[in-house]
Amino acid sequence: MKVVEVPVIAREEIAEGIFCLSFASEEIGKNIKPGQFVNIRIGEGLQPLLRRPFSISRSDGPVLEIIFNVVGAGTRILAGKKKDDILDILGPLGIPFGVDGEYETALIVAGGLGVAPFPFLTELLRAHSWRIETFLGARNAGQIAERFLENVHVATDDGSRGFHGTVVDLLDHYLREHPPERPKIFACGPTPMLRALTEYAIRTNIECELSLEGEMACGIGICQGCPVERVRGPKRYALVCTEGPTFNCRDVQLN
Amino acid sequence: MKVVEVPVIAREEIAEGIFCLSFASEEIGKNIKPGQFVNIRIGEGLQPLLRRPFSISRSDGPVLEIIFNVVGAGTRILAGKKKDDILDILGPLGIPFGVDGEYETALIVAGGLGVAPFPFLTELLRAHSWRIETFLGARNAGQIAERFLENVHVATDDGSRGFHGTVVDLLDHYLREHPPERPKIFACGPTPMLRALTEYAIRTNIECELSLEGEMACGIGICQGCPVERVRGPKRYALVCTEGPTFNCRDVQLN
Amino acid sequence: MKAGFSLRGVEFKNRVLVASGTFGYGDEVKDLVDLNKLGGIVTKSLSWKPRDGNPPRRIVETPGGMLNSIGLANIGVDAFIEKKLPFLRTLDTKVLVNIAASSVQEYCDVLGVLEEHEGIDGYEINVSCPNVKEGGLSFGTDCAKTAEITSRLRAMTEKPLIVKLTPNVTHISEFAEAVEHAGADAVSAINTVIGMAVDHKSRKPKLSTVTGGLSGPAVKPIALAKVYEVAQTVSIPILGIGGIASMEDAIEFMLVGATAVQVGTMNFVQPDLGVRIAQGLESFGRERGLKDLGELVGAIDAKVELSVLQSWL
Amino acid sequence: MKAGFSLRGVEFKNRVLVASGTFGYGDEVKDLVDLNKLGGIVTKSLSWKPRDGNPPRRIVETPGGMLNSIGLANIGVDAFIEKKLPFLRTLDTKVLVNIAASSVQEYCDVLGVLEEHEGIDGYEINVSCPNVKEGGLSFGTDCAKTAEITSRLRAMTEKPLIVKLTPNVTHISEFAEAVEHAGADAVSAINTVIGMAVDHKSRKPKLSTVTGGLSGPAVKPIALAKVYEVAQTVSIPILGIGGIASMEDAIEFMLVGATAVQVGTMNFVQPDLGVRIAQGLESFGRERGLKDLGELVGAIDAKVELSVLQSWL
Ligand SMILES: Cc1cc2nc3c(=O)[nH]c(=O)nc-3n(C[C@H](O)[C@H](O)[C@H](O)COP(=O)(O)OP(=O)(O)OC[C@H]3O[C@@H](n4cnc5c(N)ncnc54)[C@H](O)[C@@H]3O)c2cc1C
Ligand SMILES: Cc1cc2nc3c(=O)[nH]c(=O)nc-3n(C[C@H](O)[C@H](O)[C@H](O)COP(=O)(O)OP(=O)(O)OC[C@H]3O[C@@H](n4cnc5c(N)ncnc54)[C@H](O)[C@@H]3O)c2cc1C
Ligand SMILES: Cc1cc2nc3c(=O)[nH]c(=O)nc-3n(C[C@H](O)[C@H](O)[C@H](O)COP(=O)(O)O)c2cc1C
Ligand SMILES: Cc1cc2nc3c(=O)[nH]c(=O)nc-3n(C[C@H](O)[C@H](O)[C@H](O)COP(=O)(O)O)c2cc1C
Ligand code: FES
Ligand code: FES
Repeated sequence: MKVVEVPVIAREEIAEGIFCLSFASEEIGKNIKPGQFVNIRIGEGLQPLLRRPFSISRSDGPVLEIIFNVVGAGTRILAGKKKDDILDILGPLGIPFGVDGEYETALIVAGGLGVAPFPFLTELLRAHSWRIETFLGARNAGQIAERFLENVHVATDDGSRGFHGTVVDLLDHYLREHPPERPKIFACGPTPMLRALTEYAIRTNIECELSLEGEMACGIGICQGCPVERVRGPKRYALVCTEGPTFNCRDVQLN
Repeated sequence: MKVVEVPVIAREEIAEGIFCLSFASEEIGKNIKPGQFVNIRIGEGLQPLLRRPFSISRSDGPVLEIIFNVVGAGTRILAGKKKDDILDILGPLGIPFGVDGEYETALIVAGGLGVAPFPFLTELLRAHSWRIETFLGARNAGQIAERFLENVHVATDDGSRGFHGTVVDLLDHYLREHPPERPKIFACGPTPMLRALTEYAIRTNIECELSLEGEMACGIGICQGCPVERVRGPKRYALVCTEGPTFNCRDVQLN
Repeated sequence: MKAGFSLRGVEFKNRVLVASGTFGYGDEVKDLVDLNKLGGIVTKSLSWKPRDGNPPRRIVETPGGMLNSIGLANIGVDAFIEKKLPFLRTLDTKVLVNIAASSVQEYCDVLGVLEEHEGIDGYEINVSCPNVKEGGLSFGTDCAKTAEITSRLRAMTEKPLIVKLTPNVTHISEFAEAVEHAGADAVSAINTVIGMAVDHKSRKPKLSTVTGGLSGPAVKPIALAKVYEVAQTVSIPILGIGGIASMEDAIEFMLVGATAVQVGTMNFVQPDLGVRIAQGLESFGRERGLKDLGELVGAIDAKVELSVLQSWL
Repeated sequence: MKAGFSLRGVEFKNRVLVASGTFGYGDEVKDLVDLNKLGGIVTKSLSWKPRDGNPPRRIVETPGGMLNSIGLANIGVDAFIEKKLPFLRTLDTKVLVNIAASSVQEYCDVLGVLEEHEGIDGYEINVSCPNVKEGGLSFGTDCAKTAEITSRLRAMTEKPLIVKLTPNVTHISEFAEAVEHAGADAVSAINTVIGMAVDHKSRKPKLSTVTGGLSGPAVKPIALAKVYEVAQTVSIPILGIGGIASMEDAIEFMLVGATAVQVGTMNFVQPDLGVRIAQGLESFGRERGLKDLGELVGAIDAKVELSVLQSWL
């Protein structure tokens, strides 16, 4: 865990309204694992005041990438960053995806910008010789960011590409026809999607790890601002920033 | 008085740390007179929250120029504006310099960025066939912005150029050797300079008009935030934004 | 869709007013703003005699807000009637005159004179003024005095009487209740929050009066909490004020219980903001299929009874 | 140059501490911050039993600040002693344990347990807690209760006892006076300001508890005014808190009367800010030729007696 100030290497719009920023940090690059995130201070001023968390989307030695869309003031400013602008980055943070255990097939399920952490995870899974099937949901065809993913299946809300419906339904359809070998689901996306997926995973008895997003003030466990309700365990809440953002879907209660 | 949103035409660094921004507005350009100012909203956000006032430094039809140096957050952001960035400008505001009356010689006295309104004034005075002598004070030679001025005499605090001392002393020296014909002083600069100049003008019985600067919230007379103490008249305070920024030096008390 | 609201029979065409002290007497900005599109104009506070106001410096920008210490500089009630009211009378919007005073009697005197003139639609009473008899302590932090002012003025007028509450008290709802009982038709909340700024170089306070009043977006969360607290307590309408900078902000105030809102500090940045918000609300209401913007008032969906007013932070 | 200060015989190496609830128990950030360079660490508030805290959402960013409604989530005093204190003991900085409770007895119980353990340099008492016996009204807005807690705890410890005041009262100086008389060694000010945020789309409060506590740069002007008010009234030291984001901010608090400062919200943005400010103050003092940074305390040059606490805004 370090704070680094590093220049933007490149900024790219990789799909409709979806931006990719890359930067380099030896310290963060050598330690970070798929599923972990960084907390970025966007500008010195008051707006935004707090850092903003982003998953690392790809990692190539010291070179790291994030992808995001504009949802508020912070991401708007971030989208306007240019090569050589300085970013103040705190990371790596959080618990990475679990890739140990007797699994063979990775079922990656992403809704919208939930796709962010999966190029990085895909690389790792490939190195461990998993079979990978990737299910992407988006509002429409323009918003599919499928770079660096494997065996991509698409669902869109408006049917403009692939399956017309939710990504969880798509997954269900696919698995009915292609029963997976020792599967594990890795998922990230909007809460309603994660809730539906959790139900599905429990019903079909598939292991499933979620990466959660939620407001954070610090990202490092000092504010207690990012609770998620636990289903089991001694404490009522876990902190998304230090005990997550990745959680076994059976451990958390999404409200 | 209008609010316009117009693009930056050009940004230039005209002296050490002194920037010039130009933009065009028919509405403001056709009405504005030397000594008047505009109130600029620097960015949509919270920082800065309030508009910032700037004198118009030159006017060529619709094309207007301001010059400024970086003193805080607002001017820092302004200095970073580029061609085609949009400025939100409210103007023209305030009372212009008075150029009527039986005068022949203009003695322009400026300290630091107080030089801002004088290129515009110089043009008008020239059109009215005044003789113009300009006295510029600055910390050092690098900070003299003498563009578009006439008969420039320089004083620097460090003696790196021209007279070594204050601009008021320089004026005094000059006038002792060159007694002026029907003179009027036009001045703008830091308060201590304006105070010294007021004393001098009263002592030597020269007409003198000051352009004052001070914190403003609105620039249009609705906040009552910009008082300057009056020496005479029924009210104790005048508003710099609507009753100034130009004042007869005999009317105001600078604290 | 119904955009307006009424107060003691006076109809306001929409729910966006401009706040006292942030819009002069209206005439200063007539070239910039279509005044007839405002729900109403609240004048700068008027006192019996003209007031010079405080020495400079009166204004300091702070993070997300500003401090002011204007000292209620105003032209006094007579000059208002002579020089400002004739213009205000020509407008097709409601005019609320804000009154400030340093004794109960002065409040009555000012209102008494105003009552004799046409063109005033109601009064807003600024109680954040020093009570000279009590060593300068603010009326607005003294519940009994606030109620006394209200009932004295209530007896004098049939026009809408609005009392403007200060947030600088432990329980603002006590004050709201007191003025409701004393006959106020509405309360407005909030006035500025006491604050201070220091120049670390000169070691002097930035404001000539040491402390001043904080306003602007920085205080919006405080104002929302105060309006919410008041709305839980009284049934008279609330005019919500504090940091409003957008239509969304106005909706937030209505949801927590404000019948209408007043735009303050942000007028300095965008003098026509009130008009834009009023227009925005109108489109919003139509798009959402509302019959009356009043459906938003108090419509917050706050099931949780737990409020940190009574809980662990 | 002397950078530190002392409180009841405990020497703090410099005047910059980190505020309760904004720095965990210190160990969370040991890789990011050289903890030994802080003047002191104030722990997250501890209660008798562990507390889960409030449901999400607990955090909202606001203009220039943030709202929180953490609900004093903490591990409880026993787990603190077992799991956190051993690490804190290894540090070369002062450790102040902040105590929160819902009854006078609980304050005493927590302090009583802590008194039996080494490595605690003093206590900060968070009185912004709901008094369950009084329907949940905050102790911190009840002057008599605040004094009672202070004197009860005073009788139990010879260590520095600091009472942390809430700004959500009409006259904070009354509370400062009361705790001074009850034996507190210092006060800290301010805790968070009550505020609220609303999601205009869902019509719900953003925080699960409806209202929450406002902090960050937005509240700095309020905090400076409160510290100034307290400094005019009591002679015990004040720890100034509220929106501190730079060395200049720290100096401003000292000028208005704070003996030392605590960095809060801005730790979330820059965890080593406290260390940087401490170092900045040291260079500042040396460059200015000060013999003791204490020369800044209360050194504001406020000749004007007029304060809007007692004047027209
Ligand atoms: C561990 C983690 C990893 C993340 N990774 C990515 C990523 O790789 N790519 C990406 O685009 N986004 C990611 N997010 C979400 C991202 O942090 C938010 O979109 C961002 O903070 C919004 O900032 P803003 O200033 O633009 O919007 P704001 O103005 O702060 O908020 C705009 C809207 O977004 C919501 N929002 C704000 N912060 C969050 C948040 N942390 N999580 C969810 N919603 C939020 C607000 O409630 C509001 O409705 C991640 C969040 C977390 C917690
Ligand atoms: C009528 C008028 C015309 C002006 N014309 C020019 C001009 O042509 N060129 C130019 O460079 N500047 C001019 N100024 C000053 C300019 O407005 C300020 O420098 C600017 O507002 C500072 O903004 P900031 O955000 O960068 O600094 P801030 O962070 O707001 O302040 C930095 C420092 O500057 C001081 N300051 C802030 N506002 C003013 C102000 N209005 N006047 C004086 N000091 C201030 C502050 O007290 C502080 O010490 C003019 C001011 C007025 C009132
Ligand atoms: C410069 C200034 C002057 C003000 N003058 C008055 C006044 O004369 N009377 C009054 O009742 N309120 C006055 N106020 C308070 C505002 O009407 C309003 O209640 C407060 O600023 C909060 O709203 P805002 O955050 O939108 O500005 C003034 C506020 C400012 C900023
Ligand atoms: C997330 C958060 C949690 C806090 N928790 C506590 C707490 O447990 N006990 C306490 O006394 N103060 C707590 N505070 C208040 C701070 O210690 C501080 O008094 C306040 O935030 C003002 O300072 P700031 O503006 O620098 O943050 C908390 C503040 C925040 C933002
Ligand atoms: S974001 Fe601060 S504890 Fe998780
Ligand atoms: S700046 Fe508002 S009245 Fe002059």
